[in-house]
Amino acid sequence: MNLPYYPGCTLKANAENFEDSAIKVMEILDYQLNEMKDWVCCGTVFSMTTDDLMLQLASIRNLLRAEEQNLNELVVLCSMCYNTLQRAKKFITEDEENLNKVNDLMYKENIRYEGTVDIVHLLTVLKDRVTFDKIKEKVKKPLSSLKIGGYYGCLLVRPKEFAIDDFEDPTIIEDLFSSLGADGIAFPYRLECCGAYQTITKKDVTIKRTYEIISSARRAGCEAIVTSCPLCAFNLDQRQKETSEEFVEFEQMPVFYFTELMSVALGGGWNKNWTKLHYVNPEQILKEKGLI
Amino acid sequence: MKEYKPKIVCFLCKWCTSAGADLAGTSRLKYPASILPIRVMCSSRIDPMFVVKAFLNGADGVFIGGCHPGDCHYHEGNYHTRRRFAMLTKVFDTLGLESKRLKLSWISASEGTKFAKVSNEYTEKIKSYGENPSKWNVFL
Amino acid sequence: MSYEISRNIVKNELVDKIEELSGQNVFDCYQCGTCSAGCPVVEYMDIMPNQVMRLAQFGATEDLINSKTIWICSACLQCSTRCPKGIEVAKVMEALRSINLRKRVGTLDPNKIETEDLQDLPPIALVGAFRKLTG
Amino acid sequence: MKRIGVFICHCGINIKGTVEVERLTEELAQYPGVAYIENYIFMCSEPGQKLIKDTIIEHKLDGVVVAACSPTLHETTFQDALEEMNINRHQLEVANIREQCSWVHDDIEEGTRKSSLIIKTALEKLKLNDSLTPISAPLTKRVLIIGGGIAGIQAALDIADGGYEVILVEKEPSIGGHMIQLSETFPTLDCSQCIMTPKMVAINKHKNIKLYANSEVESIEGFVGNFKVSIKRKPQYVDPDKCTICDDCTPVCPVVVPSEYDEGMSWRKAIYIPFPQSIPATFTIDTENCLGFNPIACTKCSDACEPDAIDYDKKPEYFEEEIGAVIVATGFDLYPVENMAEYGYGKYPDVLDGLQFERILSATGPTGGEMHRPSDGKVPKEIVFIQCSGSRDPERHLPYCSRICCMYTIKHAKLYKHKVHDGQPYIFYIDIRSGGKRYEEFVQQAVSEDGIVYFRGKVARIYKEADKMIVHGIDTLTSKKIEIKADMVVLAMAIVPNVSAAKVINNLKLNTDENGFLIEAHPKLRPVESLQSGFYLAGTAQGPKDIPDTVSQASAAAAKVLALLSNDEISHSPIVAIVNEELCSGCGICVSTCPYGARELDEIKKIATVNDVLCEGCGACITACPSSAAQQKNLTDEQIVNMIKIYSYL
Ligand SMILES: Cc1cc2nc3c(=O)[nH]c(=O)nc-3n(C[C@H](O)[C@H](O)[C@H](O)COP(=O)(O)OP(=O)(O)OC[C@H]3O[C@@H](n4cnc5c(N)ncnc54)[C@H](O)[C@@H]3O)c2cc1C
Ligand SMILES: Cc1cc2nc3c(=O)[nH]c(=O)nc-3n(C[C@H](O)[C@H](O)[C@H](O)COP(=O)(O)OP(=O)(O)OC[C@H]3O[C@@H](n4cnc5c(N)ncnc54)[C@H](O)[C@@H]3O)c2cc1C
Ligand code: SF4
Ligand code: SF4
Ligand code: SF4
Ligand code: SF4
Ligand code: SF4
Ligand code: SF4
Ligand code: SF4
Ligand code: SF4
Repeated sequence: MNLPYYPGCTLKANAENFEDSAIKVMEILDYQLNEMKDWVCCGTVFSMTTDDLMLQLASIRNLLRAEEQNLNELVVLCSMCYNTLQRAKKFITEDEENLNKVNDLMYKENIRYEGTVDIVHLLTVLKDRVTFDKIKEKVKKPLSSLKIGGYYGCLLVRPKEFAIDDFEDPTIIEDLFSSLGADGIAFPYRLECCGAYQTITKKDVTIKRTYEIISSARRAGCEAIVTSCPLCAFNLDQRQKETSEEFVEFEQMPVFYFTELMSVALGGGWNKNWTKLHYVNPEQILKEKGLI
Repeated sequence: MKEYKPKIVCFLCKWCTSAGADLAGTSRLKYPASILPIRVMCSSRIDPMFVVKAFLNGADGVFIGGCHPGDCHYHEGNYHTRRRFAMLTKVFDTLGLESKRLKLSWISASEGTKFAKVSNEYTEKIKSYGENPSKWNVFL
Repeated sequence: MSYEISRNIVKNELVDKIEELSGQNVFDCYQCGTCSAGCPVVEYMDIMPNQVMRLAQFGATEDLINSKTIWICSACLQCSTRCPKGIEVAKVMEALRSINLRKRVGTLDPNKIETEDLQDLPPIALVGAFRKLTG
Repeated sequence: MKRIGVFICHCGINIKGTVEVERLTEELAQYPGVAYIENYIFMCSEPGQKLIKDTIIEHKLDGVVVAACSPTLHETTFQDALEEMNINRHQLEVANIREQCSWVHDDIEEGTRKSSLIIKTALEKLKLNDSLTPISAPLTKRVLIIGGGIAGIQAALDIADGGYEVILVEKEPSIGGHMIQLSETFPTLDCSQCIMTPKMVAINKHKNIKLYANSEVESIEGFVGNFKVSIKRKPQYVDPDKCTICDDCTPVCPVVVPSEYDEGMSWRKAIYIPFPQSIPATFTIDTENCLGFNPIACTKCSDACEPDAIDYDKKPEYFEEEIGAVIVATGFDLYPVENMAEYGYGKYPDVLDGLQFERILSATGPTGGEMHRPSDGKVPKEIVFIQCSGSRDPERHLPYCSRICCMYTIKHAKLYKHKVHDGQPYIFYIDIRSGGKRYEEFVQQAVSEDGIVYFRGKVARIYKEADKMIVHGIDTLTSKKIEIKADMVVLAMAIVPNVSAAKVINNLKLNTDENGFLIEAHPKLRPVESLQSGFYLAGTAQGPKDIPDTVSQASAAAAKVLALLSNDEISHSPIVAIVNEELCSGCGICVSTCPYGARELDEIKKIATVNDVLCEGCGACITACPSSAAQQKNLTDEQIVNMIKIYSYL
């Protein structure tokens, strides 16, 4: 089955492992992720002021392209793209005035945007269409005895109208990992912000966040963290370097994209190239558990 | 130019909608003075003939307010109203009257805000239709 | 020093601007503090999210525009999600940033980004920070 | 033609602010039928009424229009004034120019014009009003009370002491409501059971009180003074006359169920008595859990029962009672902790609601009054109370203040401190509402004597880590983010109307507000009556309140009922349907339309008749009649059409 797919910038740069593993996993599950044509950056962060129409144009341009290509949905991997595209879509479709303004601004594009494209996160596809039962059947190497903490961060659950699951107590990642044979642990800080883009100007803030989030996972018994956002992955993984310098007692923990571990479980294996995109060695725990 | 101010005859049942309208007042909510109330015991007292009379005499809209289905003070009066209203809408079109100028709404005694909201919205709607044309061409 | 107040200060233009840009009514806030209690970065802030709302209620806009808080907020929406009055505090933060940014006042100096970071940083971090923190 | 006097009220500036009363007076003086017109500052005041009365004589009026507030407020006041002057009370019409005019419009021009129209419709109606005399009907001097909490109990005792018979219906196997679950009660810390059980016993003993426990009201038919109520008594399977309360049955019963009385924190058997002081004092089998039903798999209790009190074949019993008035006292429930996402959706065993904590505090509770937490029995040393849980949160929960939780929370903290001397209670609050008599003193004393720490601010989230609840709160007074590793958390959950009462209230067509609480006839001046005649309200079914307020309201409702029953007969509104015998074709449509069975076909004359006493005056039959033979007294088609004409021609 074909799924139109929007990658976003980061999956083509620091998060190739995310895209690569996702495509592989979906193939195993008999789905083909077809990259849409002519996509541009999603705009990354949603602008929240009432008059910031111009700043939503990047996101909207993607929706428009998708409409041009007669796609009725876009599957998204990166939580940030998911969030921004959803909110931008609402911003214009909810308010006719905004919609008209956008169409005026984009008159060169020769198409009127109608707001028909649905934005879907890959996790939702896995849960609702592929179904976790089906995934369970396809498991080749159960992740038994691996204790996984699903990290949702902000963008999968807030604002609540776009939450992919309960916004205070989601279990979709835990459920997915249970179906892969792992022990999915709902650790307390799984919805707490990692500091996001503040990692650039306020490194100290993100280091402390990383410390608190990983420690919370550690206390809850997690051995690894999974995420679906390259920025969360950066803060929670790469920033562990500085975190270890700052907090002597800090114990590092590997951070995966959920699709990487799915690949291992579903027989897609581990790709050596993925390793170098991680800071905390991801292979060690997999070896320990006899998964690679 | 003088702003067009429609005349809207409103039949309000004593137990729910009229009490709701009183609550809108007690809460000092605002709505246009086009809303002209007639209090009846129950919405089922409203004879379709009254509505037709109102239009032929020049009303621009007729609003009927009753208790929510299941909440009628007289148990089932508003079910009669609902049926009659549906019938009325049909008859209106055959008579050449504009059924879009009719409004039926269930508003309880606690829904002062809803009363004000419906009054505002309905007046705006009637304004957008302009004056009731049937008062110029009496045909019955 | 006491803060002298009058009706011109309470109803100042900047408050209007904040309300307009954020789409929020600052007088909806009843100071329950839920926003601050759940904010992940409140410990770095000079005024807490609930105080942002409070200061806006009596027009202390200088304090708001010059606060560190608005630059520390990471737009995580935790405050907006939990506010019992449905106030989107994150939008108020964004409005305050916006007012500064439109005057070209920002807090991100691209020259100060560590080169080591520049190689590793995902594009979304850079673009995100530029958009939230520069004019 | 009638000589009508028109009196326009200023209501201070409430009307005058938007309506030019002087201009209106001048304009309407010209209107046909107006014999006299006047305006005055407060029509409902003594001088206002005197003005009407004097004018009636001076100008020989035979009809009066008062243009003032909603007729629900003062219609009877003015009708009485007319009657004093020997004018029939139906020669009065009230034009509502306040609630439905001056208060909802700002524009003086429009307000004045609309007032003029409203007054004219009242004039047109009045012109065709007949003088009517109230229909009198017999009055049944018995009262039904629904709900046996403290509200229902107090009202029952007051009325029974007044010499009238009371039918008390309680859905649970025992009366007592929530008050019997409480430990000690603010502000004096009386033991709840100690002050409650004597009243419960009094109910049982009173010769004027008939108690239907484990029963529900199925329907109420009729009208004030003459209701018929059907009551269903669910089978208890234990004959109360035979049961000796020996308690030989429970030890043998193999089924354990969470106890309702202990809010799920202890266990009871499928055959049980809710609590030792239950009234009526008898055991009940809970069919949902008992194994003895269908197919018969267990008869252990019956085998153990010496007096042979158990009968599995008992069927529900149905009763009919005639009554004259009803008091609704169905009480409250707590908003479920399961609704609180931020506090763990009720999944953490040591996050409790207020009633569960009352049971832990209570000497008759699951821990015998000792402070142990449910998960592991540990004595909690760090305890957090969170006020306004679910209340004052229009966005996610309920918009209103639950009014009693500030007080019971400080009580909880104090009682806790008395049990755990080295423990520390913390309370998160937004405001402290302690407006009752000696309430503020109670709060301040607890804070200073027991060292209870209040944090001003709400808790955003509770995380569970190991056996601790990590509470993330704030103190907005000091700008400190607070984190407490608590052993136990008590949520002061919002008060909501009793869930199982909704069905009954709906059947009775009583008005409720958007939150499900019963609406009183007037929030200040008729707080214990329903708008529906014959129905009275008491206790938390009408809104959150504590015991002193509940008891005051219950006694007030009882007083109202006693006043009603002191009449010899009841007068019924004469605004009823009539039949024009000339026009009636005997089609019978009206008979099937009438919801009250007030219409009958006279088989001999082949025309329809109306039973005045049963007719409630809804008017449904009038609209239904194809021959225009049916009319409503003082609200005839002609009157309504004349009113329509006023509004339509402008
Ligand atoms: C945790 C907590 C602590 C409190 N502490 C104090 C305190 O210290 N001091 C104080 O003054 N107040 C206190 N209160 C308040 C007090 O409990 C209430 O004011 C009081 O119980 C209200 O009594 P009620 O009769 O209105 O309602 P309830 O006690 O709820 O009684 C209602 C009765 O009606 C019955 N019923 C419901 N529906 C039906 C039906 N359809 N048919 C028949 N019967 C029905 C119910 O079973 C129940 O028996 C506290 C409340 C809570 C929650
Ligand atoms: C500024 C203010 C604003 C208020 N606003 C509101 C409001 O908006 N809503 C609201 O619900 N409540 C309001 N209230 C409260 C309201 O006024 C009271 O609840 C109410 O008036 C109390 O009535 P009462 O009969 O108990 O006392 P009172 O009104 O004081 O009446 C007592 C009467 O007894 C008479 N009297 C006293 N001693 C004797 C004696 N020895 N012999 C004979 N007669 C005697 C007095 O002369 C007086 O007429 C307000 C109160 C105040 C002060
Ligand atoms: S949560 Fe909302 S109401 Fe509470 S202090 Fe913050 S903004 Fe104000
Ligand atoms: S959006 Fe900003 S202010 Fe609100 S909780 Fe997140 S970081 Fe704090
Ligand atoms: S009669 Fe009604 S309108 Fe007039 S003063 Fe009294 S309350 Fe006010
Ligand atoms: S054994 Fe029989 S008599 Fe004794 S308590 Fe049980 S039911 Fe009553
Ligand atoms: S018959 Fe029912 S109540 Fe009696 S012992 Fe058996 S399970 Fe218990
Ligand atoms: S009584 Fe106190 S705790 Fe309860 S809702 Fe009101 S303010 Fe909150
Ligand atoms: S008005 Fe007619 S339908 Fe209504 S109660 Fe009376 S007789 Fe019955
Ligand atoms: S509906 Fe009218 S005509 Fe028919 S029986 Fe009744 S009163 Fe007579």
